[in-house]
Amino acid sequence: MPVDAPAPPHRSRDRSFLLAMAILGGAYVVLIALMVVADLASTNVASLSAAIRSPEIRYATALSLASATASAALSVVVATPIAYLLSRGQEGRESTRPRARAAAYAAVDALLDVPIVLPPLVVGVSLLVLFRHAPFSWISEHVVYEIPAVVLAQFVVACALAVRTLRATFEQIGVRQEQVALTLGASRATAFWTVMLPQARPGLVAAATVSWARSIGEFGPVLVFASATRMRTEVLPTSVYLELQAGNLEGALAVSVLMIALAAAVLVLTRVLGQSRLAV
Amino acid sequence: MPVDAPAPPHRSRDRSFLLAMAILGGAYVVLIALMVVADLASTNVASLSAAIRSPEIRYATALSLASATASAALSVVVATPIAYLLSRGQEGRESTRPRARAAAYAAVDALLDVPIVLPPLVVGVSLLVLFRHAPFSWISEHVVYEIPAVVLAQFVVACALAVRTLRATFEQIGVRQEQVALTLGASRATAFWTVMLPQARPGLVAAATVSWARSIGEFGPVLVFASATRMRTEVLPTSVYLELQAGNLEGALAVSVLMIALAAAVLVLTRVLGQSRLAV
Amino acid sequence: QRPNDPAELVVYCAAGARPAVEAIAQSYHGETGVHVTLQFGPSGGLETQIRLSDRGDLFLPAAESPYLDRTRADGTVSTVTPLAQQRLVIGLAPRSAAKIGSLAELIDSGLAYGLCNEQAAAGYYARRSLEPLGLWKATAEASTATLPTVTELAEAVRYGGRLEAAIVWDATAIEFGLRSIDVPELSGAIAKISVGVLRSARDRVAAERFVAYLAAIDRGQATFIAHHYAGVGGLAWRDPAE
Amino acid sequence: MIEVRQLNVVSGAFRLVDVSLQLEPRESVVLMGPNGAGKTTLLEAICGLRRITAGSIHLNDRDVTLEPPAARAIGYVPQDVALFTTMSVRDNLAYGLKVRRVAEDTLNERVREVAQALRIVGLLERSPSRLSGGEARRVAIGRAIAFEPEVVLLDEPLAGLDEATRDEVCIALEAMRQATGAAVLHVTHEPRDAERLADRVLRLESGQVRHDERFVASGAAGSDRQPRLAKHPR
Amino acid sequence: MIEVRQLNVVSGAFRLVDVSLQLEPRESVVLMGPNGAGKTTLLEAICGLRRITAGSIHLNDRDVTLEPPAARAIGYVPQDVALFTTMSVRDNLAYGLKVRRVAEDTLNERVREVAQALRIVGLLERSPSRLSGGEARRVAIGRAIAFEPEVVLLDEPLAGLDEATRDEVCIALEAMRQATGAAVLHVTHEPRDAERLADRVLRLESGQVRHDERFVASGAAGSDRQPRLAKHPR
Ligand SMILES: Nc1ncnc2c1ncn2[C@@H]1O[C@H](COP(=O)(O)OP(=O)(O)OP(=O)(O)O)[C@@H](O)[C@H]1O
Ligand SMILES: Nc1ncnc2c1ncn2[C@@H]1O[C@H](COP(=O)(O)OP(=O)(O)OP(=O)(O)O)[C@@H](O)[C@H]1O
Ligand SMILES: [Mg+2]
Ligand SMILES: [Mg+2]
Repeated sequence: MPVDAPAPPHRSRDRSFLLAMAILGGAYVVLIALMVVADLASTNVASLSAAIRSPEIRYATALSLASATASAALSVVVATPIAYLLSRGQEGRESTRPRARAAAYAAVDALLDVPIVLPPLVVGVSLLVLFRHAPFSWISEHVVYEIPAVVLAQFVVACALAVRTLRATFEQIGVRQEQVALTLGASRATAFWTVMLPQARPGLVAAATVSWARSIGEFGPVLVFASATRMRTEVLPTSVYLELQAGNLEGALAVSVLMIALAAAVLVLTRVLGQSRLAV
Repeated sequence: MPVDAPAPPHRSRDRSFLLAMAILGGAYVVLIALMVVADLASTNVASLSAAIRSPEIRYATALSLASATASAALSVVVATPIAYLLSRGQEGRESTRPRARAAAYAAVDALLDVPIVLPPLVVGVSLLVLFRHAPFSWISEHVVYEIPAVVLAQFVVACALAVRTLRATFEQIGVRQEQVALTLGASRATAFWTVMLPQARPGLVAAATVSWARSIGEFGPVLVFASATRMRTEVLPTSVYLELQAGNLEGALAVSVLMIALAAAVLVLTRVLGQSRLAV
Repeated sequence: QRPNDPAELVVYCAAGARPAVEAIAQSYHGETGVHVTLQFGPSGGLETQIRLSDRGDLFLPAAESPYLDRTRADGTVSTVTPLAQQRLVIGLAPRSAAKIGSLAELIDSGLAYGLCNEQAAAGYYARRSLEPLGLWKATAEASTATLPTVTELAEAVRYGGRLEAAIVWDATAIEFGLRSIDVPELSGAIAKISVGVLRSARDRVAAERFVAYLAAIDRGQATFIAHHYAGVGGLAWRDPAE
Repeated sequence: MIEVRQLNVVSGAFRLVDVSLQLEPRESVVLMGPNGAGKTTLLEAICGLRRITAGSIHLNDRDVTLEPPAARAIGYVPQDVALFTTMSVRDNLAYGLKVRRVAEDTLNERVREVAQALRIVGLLERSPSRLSGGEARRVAIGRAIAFEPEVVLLDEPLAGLDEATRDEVCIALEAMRQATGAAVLHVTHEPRDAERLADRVLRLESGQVRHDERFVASGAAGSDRQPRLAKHPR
Repeated sequence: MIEVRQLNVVSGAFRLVDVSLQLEPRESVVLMGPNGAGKTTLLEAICGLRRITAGSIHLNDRDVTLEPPAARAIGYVPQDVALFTTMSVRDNLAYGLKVRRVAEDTLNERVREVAQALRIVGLLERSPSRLSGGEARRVAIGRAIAFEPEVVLLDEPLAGLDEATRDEVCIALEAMRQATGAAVLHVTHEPRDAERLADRVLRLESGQVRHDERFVASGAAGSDRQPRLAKHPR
């Protein structure tokens, strides 16, 4: 019963599979590209240069970049232990109280989706409400409507996204190399830093990217929790909103295009730097 | 030179490492929990039951669930080929034109962050602009301000998040098993379905979760592109927005709490079902 | 759209005006059988939607200026009919014991207060009325925060904890349970709420009919007044279709 | 039948240069050579898993140089085992049959046969992740031969097997070859295995393949394979 | 010195029941047994990678049953090699020294020594991902012995090595044992290796460890290790 399929169908089937994938995926890429083109077409050079020359926009740009970077860094730092503990904790199924443990995990898991599920304004309102109460109220004066509020508002949502990404990554990585590192005398911390994290590199990059991108685009929570005070807590999405309120579509799209360009520059640059370090 | 570290430090170092991780991660989890508590404390049973009894809210709930599910399904279906092609394409580094290829990948990569970076309202505006032009304008009447717009607005952002998550997953998975499947006579499509996707399970779950959660929480693009028309395109985040605008904070938070409860129920249920299937 | 059915009207309505307008739309449906579809959002966002979608019949933003001024200037909106009016006041947090009689007192008191961004109607009117008095700069500089919409501002004063006062519409202040204080500096800051008929309106007669209903002293305007707005006077409801 | 002509493969700093070899149907050839000689690289190239820079590969008189791996219908046991981690052992064994849409009955029977021959019946419902090294290796062998390929490439198939199992697996492989008339190319480091399994032994050294004189004699003398070879004169 | 007393390990349906064994310092013992007998399970339990349900493990007269793996300072060569994929071969070799904060000079010298003994000097700057099977195995051995542990567990360390390399690795392992006085427990299926490396051979079968009479004799006679053993009468 030697089964020998004829040759040509294989290659053409493979091609049509890849083609189908490329079409399905390409459709989305094209859609996004068209959206960008549509934005570009609906603004003009005058609005763009006006945006770039405006000191308010410059301030917002600087604040956006700085706060998104802070928020992304914080997100990755906080999301990593959460994701690691969640992914490794579940493997120890031979636990003494598996039911209780599973329930605790499910609860934490559901909680971690809350910032993604909550409508943006509500995230901001929740933060406001939270900062009316001790111990948060003690520092409320230095946070609410100030720059820390910008970072915090971005962080709350970005971190949840980072957790999701990193958790999938850690679950994908086997424990084997970590185990061997332990036998070689590494403490769990050392094994984590030297063996686990390097393996998780693609996931860390993705988590950093997604939380940075989300932070720079974040609007609702920032609006409510940090306000839109010009030259103080105004970030680029706020500028866009204000331009829209002012009926200035060209201006709003100009700022949006600026954001896209900035983000693309930063993300491509980071990737290139990261890649070249990797390519050694 | 036999190096023999004394025993006790090891165990306590491991403990303090895990403790440090738990504290760092736990802080965020507690922050989210407190936000939920703050929301709960600021609403009341009357508002909650009013929300549940309101036909508008019921309609919005149904539409939210349906549209988020559609958008998440669509996101995973579209994000999978994109993420797969991006992750596998980059491995073929022995390409004939590596420079051009790398540039193309970087461009697509940057493009895929655009929906995350763009402020929410601008995503909606971009879609509106897009649907003024052919070929989209041909179907504009059945999309803009209608239910398909809700799904599309959610999908555009959710899919970008799904791509990020899945890409990290696929990059983590080696090609080895796929290769063996090919030698056994599987076409690339079969190898993908039978060997690759099952390995990517944690990533697929994460991508579905994150895109569902994002979709159900999505507000800005839906507001602009699908409008906020009661009993037609109103989804739960829109309800929250309208309640907030009417000065009804209790009502807004009641709807938010409803959303959290719904999302948690759906996500935990899916997870439990998924887990039990896995446990076989 | 179906020609013979009772026509459906699409109205872009500022989210802040929803309670009043929704009630009016409902009673209009009850009296005439015409279904009014309300699309809510921030006024500037609605303006963009109108420009980009070329659809809909009426535009009812948070204030006539600057939204209807702009859209009328470029022909997006033709006739504009005033429906109600509101004025800027100082809204104080309900728990606040502060005694404020004027804007100057507010600035001097050191209370944390908020303003609206001038791109929104409330900010626009505040600046327009304070600038001639030479008070705008001082008011803006002493403020703690600026929010892009008046409702978020009012919400922040009521619940937020850090803001104790804000310059908001009187109707908003009442709606959000703030203590509304009239101050002499803002006495001129009165904004009309008006509705404009859009160029894209397919059935102008139907659109004008609802405008008449909205403006009728015993119909739409009465509801606005019930929602704490001030009236603008006018005629009682007489259905032009009859 | 396997024929490799002037094959060139580049893998980083390593290259195979102008490697040629030929196997008749039913022939069992052992490929030996030091670590890093390129044995695995060569096998992967024959499977279609490596881009080749020059040369050609013919299977059963068909030029498959440009064919995708699936079209080559080779039973390949990778050195690193590489079981499908998300399937049961049974599904691993059945994989080659399933993708060929073999009928359910035939498939089940064939899986049972193979599992019995390789003594892994007890593992059928297990997940591969917790198998012992030797168990995993046997599953990999079973997966490669279950669909009765006409060309079989085995990369150190006996490594990690205990003595008794090694005997049984040798018998199973021999039986498979008898039944299907497959050409089999083994890689091994074990002279004993070479002696036992091989009609001929090839050595891969510094990128060149040559007959191993030691084994050609003993292999030819020590087996009853020569007659069968004659029946299939290429 | 390794002493395992009444060890019980559960791994799914498989269990090791009351396994005991004892190695003197400098003793080299080979552990044999059929596939799936539990050899790897036993080694992992000694390393601290398996939760044990009963029994105790003593290394150099210290009870390490509850110690984490790092505190046991065992040189372990896993059967599945499991090199650190994100480090160069050099960093793999140096890992055990680095975590012990060994001075840069000593570390470099030690890595060079080990690499020379195992003939992998040429691979030092490579990434492990593209190594051949035999090369990877040697790196795993080097990684386990570079930090000169007093207890060494080798799970089929010679599998996949060519004949010449096998000799050299045996010599290197022997030299290491001479230099450090480590107790070495090898797992292998190869009687030849057992004969060559072992002072004693243990057999793990149906969960029980027993001396293998065949090898006890030959091992004792065929090596000059008995005197050395006598010097360390436990
Ligand atoms: N990217 C690379 N850069 C440098 N050398 C490489 C690269 N990829 C593979 N090699 C080398 O190619 C050689 C051939 O590898 P291969 O796996 O084919 O050897 P092998 O004959 O199967 O050895 P073994 O008996 O150990 O399995 C090895 O020395 C390996 O290190
Ligand atoms: N979760 C499990 N369920 C059932 N059996 C298991 C499980 N985990 C391990 N086993 C079995 O335990 C046995 C011991 O495995 P181990 O790897 O220790 O064997 P080994 O002696 O090292 O064999 P080899 O010589 O093949 O390496 C194997 O038969 C394995 O299939
Ligand atoms: Mg090899
Ligand atoms: Mg084993």
